[in-house]
Amino acid sequence: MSIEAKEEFRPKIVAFCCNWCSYAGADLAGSSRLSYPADVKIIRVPCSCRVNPMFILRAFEKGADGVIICGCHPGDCHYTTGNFYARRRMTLLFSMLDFIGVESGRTRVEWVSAAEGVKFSATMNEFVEKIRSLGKNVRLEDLRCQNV
Amino acid sequence: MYKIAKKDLPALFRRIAAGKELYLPLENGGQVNFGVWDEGGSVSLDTLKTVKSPKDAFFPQSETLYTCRRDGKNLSVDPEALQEQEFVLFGVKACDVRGFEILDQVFLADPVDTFYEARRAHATIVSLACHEPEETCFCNVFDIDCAAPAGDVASWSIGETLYWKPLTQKGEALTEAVKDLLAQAQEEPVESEKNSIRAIVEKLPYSHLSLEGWGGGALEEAFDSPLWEELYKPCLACGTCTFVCPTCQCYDIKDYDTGHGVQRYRCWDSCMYSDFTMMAHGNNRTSQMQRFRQRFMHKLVYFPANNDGIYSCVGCGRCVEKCPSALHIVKVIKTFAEASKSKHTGGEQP
Amino acid sequence: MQRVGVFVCHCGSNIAATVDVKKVAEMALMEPGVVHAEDYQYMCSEAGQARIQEAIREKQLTGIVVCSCSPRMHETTFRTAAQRAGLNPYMVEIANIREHCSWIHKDMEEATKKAVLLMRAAVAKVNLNTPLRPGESRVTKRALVIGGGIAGIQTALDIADAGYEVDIVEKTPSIGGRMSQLDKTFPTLDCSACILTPKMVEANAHERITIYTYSEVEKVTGFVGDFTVDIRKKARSVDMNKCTGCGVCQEKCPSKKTPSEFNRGLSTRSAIYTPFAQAIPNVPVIDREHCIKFQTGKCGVCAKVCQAGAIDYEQKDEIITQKYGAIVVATGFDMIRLDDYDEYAYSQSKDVVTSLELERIMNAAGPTKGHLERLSDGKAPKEIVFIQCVGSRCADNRGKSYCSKICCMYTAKHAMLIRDKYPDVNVTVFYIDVRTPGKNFDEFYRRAVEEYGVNYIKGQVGKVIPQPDGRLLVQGVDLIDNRQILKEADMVVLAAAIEPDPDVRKIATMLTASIDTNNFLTEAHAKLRPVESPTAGIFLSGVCQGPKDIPETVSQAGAAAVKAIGLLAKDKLLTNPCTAHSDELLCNGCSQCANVCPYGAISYEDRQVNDHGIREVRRIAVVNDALCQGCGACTVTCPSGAMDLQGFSNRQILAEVDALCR
Amino acid sequence: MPECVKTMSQAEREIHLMTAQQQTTQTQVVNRAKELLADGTVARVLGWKAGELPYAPQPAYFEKEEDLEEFVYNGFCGANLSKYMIEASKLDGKTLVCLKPCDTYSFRQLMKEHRVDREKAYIIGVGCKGKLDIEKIKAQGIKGIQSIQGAERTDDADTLTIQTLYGERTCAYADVMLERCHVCKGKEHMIFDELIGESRDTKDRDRFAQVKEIEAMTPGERFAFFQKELSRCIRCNACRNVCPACSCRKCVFDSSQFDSAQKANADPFEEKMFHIIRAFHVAGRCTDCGECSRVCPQGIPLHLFNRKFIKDINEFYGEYQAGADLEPRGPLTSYVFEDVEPGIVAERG
Repeated sequence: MSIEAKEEFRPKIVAFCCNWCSYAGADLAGSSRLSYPADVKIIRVPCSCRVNPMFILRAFEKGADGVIICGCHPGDCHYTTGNFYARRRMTLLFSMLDFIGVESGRTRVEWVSAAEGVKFSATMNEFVEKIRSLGKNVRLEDLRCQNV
Repeated sequence: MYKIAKKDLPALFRRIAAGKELYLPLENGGQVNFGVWDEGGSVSLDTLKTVKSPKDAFFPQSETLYTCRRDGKNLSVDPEALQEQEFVLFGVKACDVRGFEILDQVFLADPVDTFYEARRAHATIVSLACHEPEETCFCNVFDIDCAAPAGDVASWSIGETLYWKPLTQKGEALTEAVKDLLAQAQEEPVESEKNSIRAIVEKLPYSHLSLEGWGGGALEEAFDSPLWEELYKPCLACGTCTFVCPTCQCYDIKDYDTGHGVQRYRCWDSCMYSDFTMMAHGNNRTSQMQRFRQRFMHKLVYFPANNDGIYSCVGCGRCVEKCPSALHIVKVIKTFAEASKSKHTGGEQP
Repeated sequence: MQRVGVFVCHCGSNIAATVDVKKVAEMALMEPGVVHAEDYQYMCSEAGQARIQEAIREKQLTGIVVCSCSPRMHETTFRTAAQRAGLNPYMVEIANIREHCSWIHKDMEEATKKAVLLMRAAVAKVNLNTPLRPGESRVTKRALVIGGGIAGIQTALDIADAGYEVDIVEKTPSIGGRMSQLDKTFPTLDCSACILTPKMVEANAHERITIYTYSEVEKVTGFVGDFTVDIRKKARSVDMNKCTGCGVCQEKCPSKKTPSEFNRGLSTRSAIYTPFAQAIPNVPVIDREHCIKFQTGKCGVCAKVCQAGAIDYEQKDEIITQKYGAIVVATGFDMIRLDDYDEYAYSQSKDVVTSLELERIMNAAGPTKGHLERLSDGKAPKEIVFIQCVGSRCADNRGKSYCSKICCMYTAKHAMLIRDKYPDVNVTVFYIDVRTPGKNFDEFYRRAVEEYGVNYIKGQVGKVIPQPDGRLLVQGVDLIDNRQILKEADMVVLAAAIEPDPDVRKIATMLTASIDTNNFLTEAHAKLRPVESPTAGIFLSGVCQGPKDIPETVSQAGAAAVKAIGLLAKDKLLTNPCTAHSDELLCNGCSQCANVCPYGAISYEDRQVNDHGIREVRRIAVVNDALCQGCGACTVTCPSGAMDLQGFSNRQILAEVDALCR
Repeated sequence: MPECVKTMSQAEREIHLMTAQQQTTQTQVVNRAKELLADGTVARVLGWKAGELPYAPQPAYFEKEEDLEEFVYNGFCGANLSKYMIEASKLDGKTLVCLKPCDTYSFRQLMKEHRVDREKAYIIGVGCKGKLDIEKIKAQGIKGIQSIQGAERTDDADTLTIQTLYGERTCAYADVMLERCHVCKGKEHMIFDELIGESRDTKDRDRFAQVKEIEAMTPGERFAFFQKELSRCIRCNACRNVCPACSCRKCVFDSSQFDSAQKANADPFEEKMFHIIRAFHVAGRCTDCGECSRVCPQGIPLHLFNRKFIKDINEFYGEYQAGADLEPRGPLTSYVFEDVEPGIVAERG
C-alpha cells in the first residue's frame, strides 16, 4: 500500500438511528451482509425525536465530519408522531447550519424502515461518499479536540 | 519628547511588530477592541474606549493552564508555557493603565500568578492621552489624569501628530528601537493639549462624583443598606459590566474534555452569574440582590479595605455605556453618597 | 465510579472472523471504569451467561457491556442473566459488533477498530447508567372488543369463556358483521347464517359478555391494563327492555324507501328496522334521518302499534364510561368504492354488481329471494362474467397494492353455485392469477373448473359496455391464447377489493395504535407478534389487520383473545422504566413538552420547591410513568434540559457521541 | 386578535383621552398610574425612570405616587419590560406594566408558556413612534452628550437636537432608530387593559432583507461573515438575559445537563454553539423584539439568527408570528404530514 493511499481521508460519521425502524434496518443490512464503510458508527435512540440539536453540534465539536439521523418513515413512527417533530427540528437546524456557512451535505435525515436494509446500506454508502468529497469538517470543530 | 506624523504611524507599527507582538485598538464590524496588529488591521486610535478593556493582554478571557493527555490508563500532564515573547500594548488610556495596576495588586501579590506575571514582564505599554473625554468618563474621581497617562511611554494625539514621551526604562528601550522614525519635539503643544483635556474633564457630568459612604471603613453600613434592594431590581444578571471592566479579575477554572484528555483552563467569571462561586452545596449568594451587591461592595469597599484604600474602579465608564438596563456603578455610587450625605446633614434616612 | 465488565462474543466465527475479539477485550481494559474484560465463543449460551454472572459476582461489577449481536436480538437475554446475578438489568449495555460491524466489513483491522469504538461508546454509556426499576400498574379484568363481526364475536367468546368480562361495541344495530351478509362459505359450501347465528346467540346469552350495538367508541384514555373508554350508545328510540321483537312496527312503518344497508342497497327497508331477521339484539332502531316522525313531527305509527310501548322518541345518546385492561380491535372491512372504475360500467348498469351484492342476490333472504336474476329487468341471465382483482393488486393509485386474498375463492364458490343451480348459465371468469393456498382450496377451485365447467380466462377486462338491448359487452384479453375477447354478458360480477372499515383510522388515533398506508392496523411484529399492536394492551383481530378469510379470521380472533387473556390474567403490570422525567429545579412549567407528548403522559402541578434555598411554588411538569412510552419528544422540546429520558439520558447519548468521535 | 380587557367604560375612556390630548404620553401614564396606585388597583408600576444619562432611562418599579415624578417615557425607552413580569408575577398584587406594541407580543408568548400571570398584570399599552439607538447616534461621531431634545417624537418634531461638550449636533430621528423599528410589526397592541398615547408604524424596510443577502452568499462567505461577527462575542449573556423568550429558570448553558456550562469562548466553536442553540431554543417562540441586538455590547446582529428561523418557519410551515395568538402549539410543537423534508436545505443549495 502506498503512503498516499494510507492517508486517504477517513471521515468520522455519527448515525443516530431510531430503535424501531432504522436501527432494525441497519441490523437487516448487517444480516444481509450489505456493506457500507466502517466510518459510520451508529448510536441507538428510541426515536428520531430524541435527537437533540445539541447532540449533533456536539458530534461536530468533537470532530465528526458528518451526522445522519435515521427514523421511521413519516406516518410509521412507533410513537406515532415523533418523526414529524424530528423532521421540523432538523429542517430548521440544518437550514441554520447552512446559513452560518457549514456545508449542507454534512447533515442528513433519512427515513429507513426495518425492512429497508438495502436502503440503509445504500444511504450510508452515499453519505460517506458525500462527506469524503466535502473533506474534513473544519467549520464546526473545536480545535482543542484535534488529536495532535 | 518626540513626535511622529500620524501618516507615518503604519511604519512605526510595522517596525514594532517586526520584533514584538503589537496590540492596538482594531476595528471589527464597527466595534473597536484591542487585538494583535498585522498589516491590513484597521487601527482606530481615535476611539476613546474600546468595548473591552485591554486587560485581555495580561489576563485573557480564557487561557489554558495545563493539558492532560490520556493514553490507555496512563495520564501525562503538560503545563502551559509562560509568555516569552515581548509585546507592546499601544494606545492604552490612562484609566486602563491604572486598571493594570489594580490587577497587579491581585495577581502579583503572594501567591503570584505566574501566567500574569510573565505577561506583565514582557509587555511595554504605550499609553495615549484622552483627546476628547466623554460624558461617561469619571477617572478623575479616582485621581487619574487622562491628560497625562502613565505607562512605559506616554503619547498624545494632537492634530496630525503623535507626541511620544518615554517614561520608564522599558519605554526608553522601545523609543531607542524606533528612534529613526521619531523626531525631537517641544513640550509646549503637549502642555497645551493637557490643559485643554483637563478643562473638558472639569465639565464632565461625573467629574465631581462624591465617594462619600464608600471605602474600606464602610463595610457593615454599606452591606446592610436597604438601598441594594431598590438598586438591583433592573439588573438582568448578565455579565456585561464585568466583562468590559478593566479591573474585574474573577475567574473560574474549568475542564474541557478533548476526547483524548482534558484541558484545564480558566476563564473570566462574573459575580453577576447565578453559578458564580458555585460549590457542592449550592451557592452562597442565592439572590440577584446579593450578587449585585457583591460586585459593588468588592470594588468600593472590600478592595480598598485590603489594598490601602485603593478603589478597584478606574472610572472608565464602560459599564455606564454598556449596561442593558442603564444600571451601573455611577448610579450606585451616587445613591449611596446621597443617602450618606442626607444622613450626615440630618436628612431623612432613605 | 462504576466497575464495568466487558464481554466480547465471538458468535462462533460470525464476529471473530472479522473482528479481533481478543484485541477488543484488551482495549476495553484501557477504558475508564473497566475492571474486567473477556472474550468467549458464545456469550448468549448457557456457559457464556454463566461466565458473565460469575464475573459480576466475583468482581463486584456494577455494570456490564456485552459486545455481541444486535440488542434487538439478545439484550433481554443478557439483562435477565445479569439480573439473576444480582445486577440491575438496566446496567447492561450492548455494543452491536455483529450486524453493525463484523457482518458488513471485510477488513479485519478496520472492523476491529470500529468494534473498539462501539465498545468504548457502550462503556461510556454504561458508566452513566443508573439502576432502573420498572413501576407497577394494576390491571382491570375486563376487555373491550371493538366490532361485532365474526372476529369480534369469536374473540369475545374466547375471553369470556376464560372467565373475564367482555364488552362488544358494534356500530350497526346488530352484531354479525360481513359474515351475516354471506350466502354460503367456501370451501365447504355450508350456509353462512347457519354457522354464524349460533355464535351470535351464544355471545348474546353469555353471562360475561355485554353487547353494545348501535354504539361507537368515543374516547380512549389510559394505558395497558387501565384504559378508560367512553362508549356512545346512540339513541335507538326503542326501549331494549320493553321490545319483544314482534316486528309489527316495521311492517306498519309508512317510510319504506330507505336503501337497505344489509342488502347493499339492492332493496329498501323501513325507517324503523332491524337489519336482518336473525339480528341480535332483535330490537329495531329508528333511523331518524328517514323517520317521518322525526323529520316532520307527524306520524308516530310505530308507537301506536307497539303493544309493548317500547317506542321512545325522546331517547338520547348515552355515554357509558367503562374501564378495561385490554382492547381488541375487530373493525373488519368493507368493499372499496368503485367510482374510479367506470370502465366496468358499475354506475351505468344495474347488471354490473359486486360480489357482495351477488351474495345478497343468491341469498334466500335477499332482494330476489335467492333467485338469480338481472336487477334491471328481472330476467334470468344466461351469460355471466366475473372480473377479478378490481382494485386489488393495483399498480396505480386508483386501487390497492395488496391482494384482497378472498376473491379467488369466493368467485369459484359463486361460479360453482350458479352452475350447480342453473346449469344453462355460462360462467366466465377473467383473472390475473388464481390464488388458492389453503386447506382444500385448490381442490375446490379445480372442481369449479373441472366438474362445473366454469370458463377461466387468464387476462384482464379492459371495458364493459352496456348495449342498447340491455346486455353488456365485455372487452377483454386472453393472455394465454394472446387474443382479444369480446363477450356479450347478461351480468357482470366485480370482485372488488376489500379495505379496512374507514372508521378504523379514527379508532386507531384514539388508541394511538399505528396504522399502515392502507389503513390496516400494524402488528407489533409481522411474524412474531401478529395479533398485537405496537401499543401495549391493544390487540388485533380479523381483517382490520390484513385481508383474510373466515377460518383465518377465527383463528386470529382466538389468538388475539389468548393474548388479551394473558394480559388480564396478571394482577399487576411492570412498566417500562425508560421514561421521561422532569427535574423540578430546571423545569419552567412552560407546557411545551405536553404539546408534543403523543400519550398525554405529561401534566403540570404547582409544587413547593426548594431551589438552593429559594423556596417558592412553581409550575412543574410531571410525567405519568405508566403512560410514558419513552420516545423522548419532550426532552428535545424542553429548552432548559429539565426533561430527560431514563436509559437514554442527554449525558449518556453525549458520552456515546464523545466516545465515537474520539 | 388583540385582547382588550375593558376596565374603563367607553365614555370614561373618551373623556380621559380628551383631557389627556394635550399631554405627553409620559404625563398621561404618570397621572393614570397615580390613580391606579391610589385606588389600590395596582400595587406597583413597572416603567422607566430617568437614568444617569439623557439617553439611558432605566427600567424601574414605582410603589409610591411621589416616586412617579421620576417616571420617564421617551424614544430611549426601548427596553421590553415584559420579561420583568416573570418576577413581578410572583409578587403580591397587580403590577401596572407599560408595554409598547411590540412588547405585547412577548407578553402574550410568555402567557402562553405560563411564565407570566395575566391576572397579576395591569397592562398600559403605551404608544410608540419608534425607539432610538444611542449606538447609532454615537456612530455619527456625536460624543460628550450633555442633553438631548426631541427624544419624544411628535408629528412636527422629527429631529434630535443634542448638546455636547463639543458643541450642538442634530440628527434625524428616523436615521437613529433601532433596527427593529425599521421592521416594525405595527402599532397594534396585542394585549392591554388600556391604551395611552399614539403609535406610529415605522416600518420602512424588508424584515428579511439582510437574511436574504446572506443567503445569497456562498457558504464560504457566509462562514466568514458569521465567524467575523461572532468573534467579538464575549459571552456576557446580555442577549440571553434580556430575551423574553429565554426565560428558563436555569439556562442549559448554565447547567450540567449537556456538559455545556461554558462561560467563555475558549474556542470559536463555542460561540457558534451558544448562538445556534439559543436561537433554536427560541425558534417559534421568538417574537423578533430585537432586544438581543439592542443590548449586545459588541454590536453583533444577533437578530439575524432569529430572523433566519422566522423566515424558514414562514416559508416551510406558513406565516407565523409568535405572541400574536394564544394557541398553545407553535411551529416546532406541531406538524403536518406533508411537511418539507430536511433534505430541502441541501437541495436549495
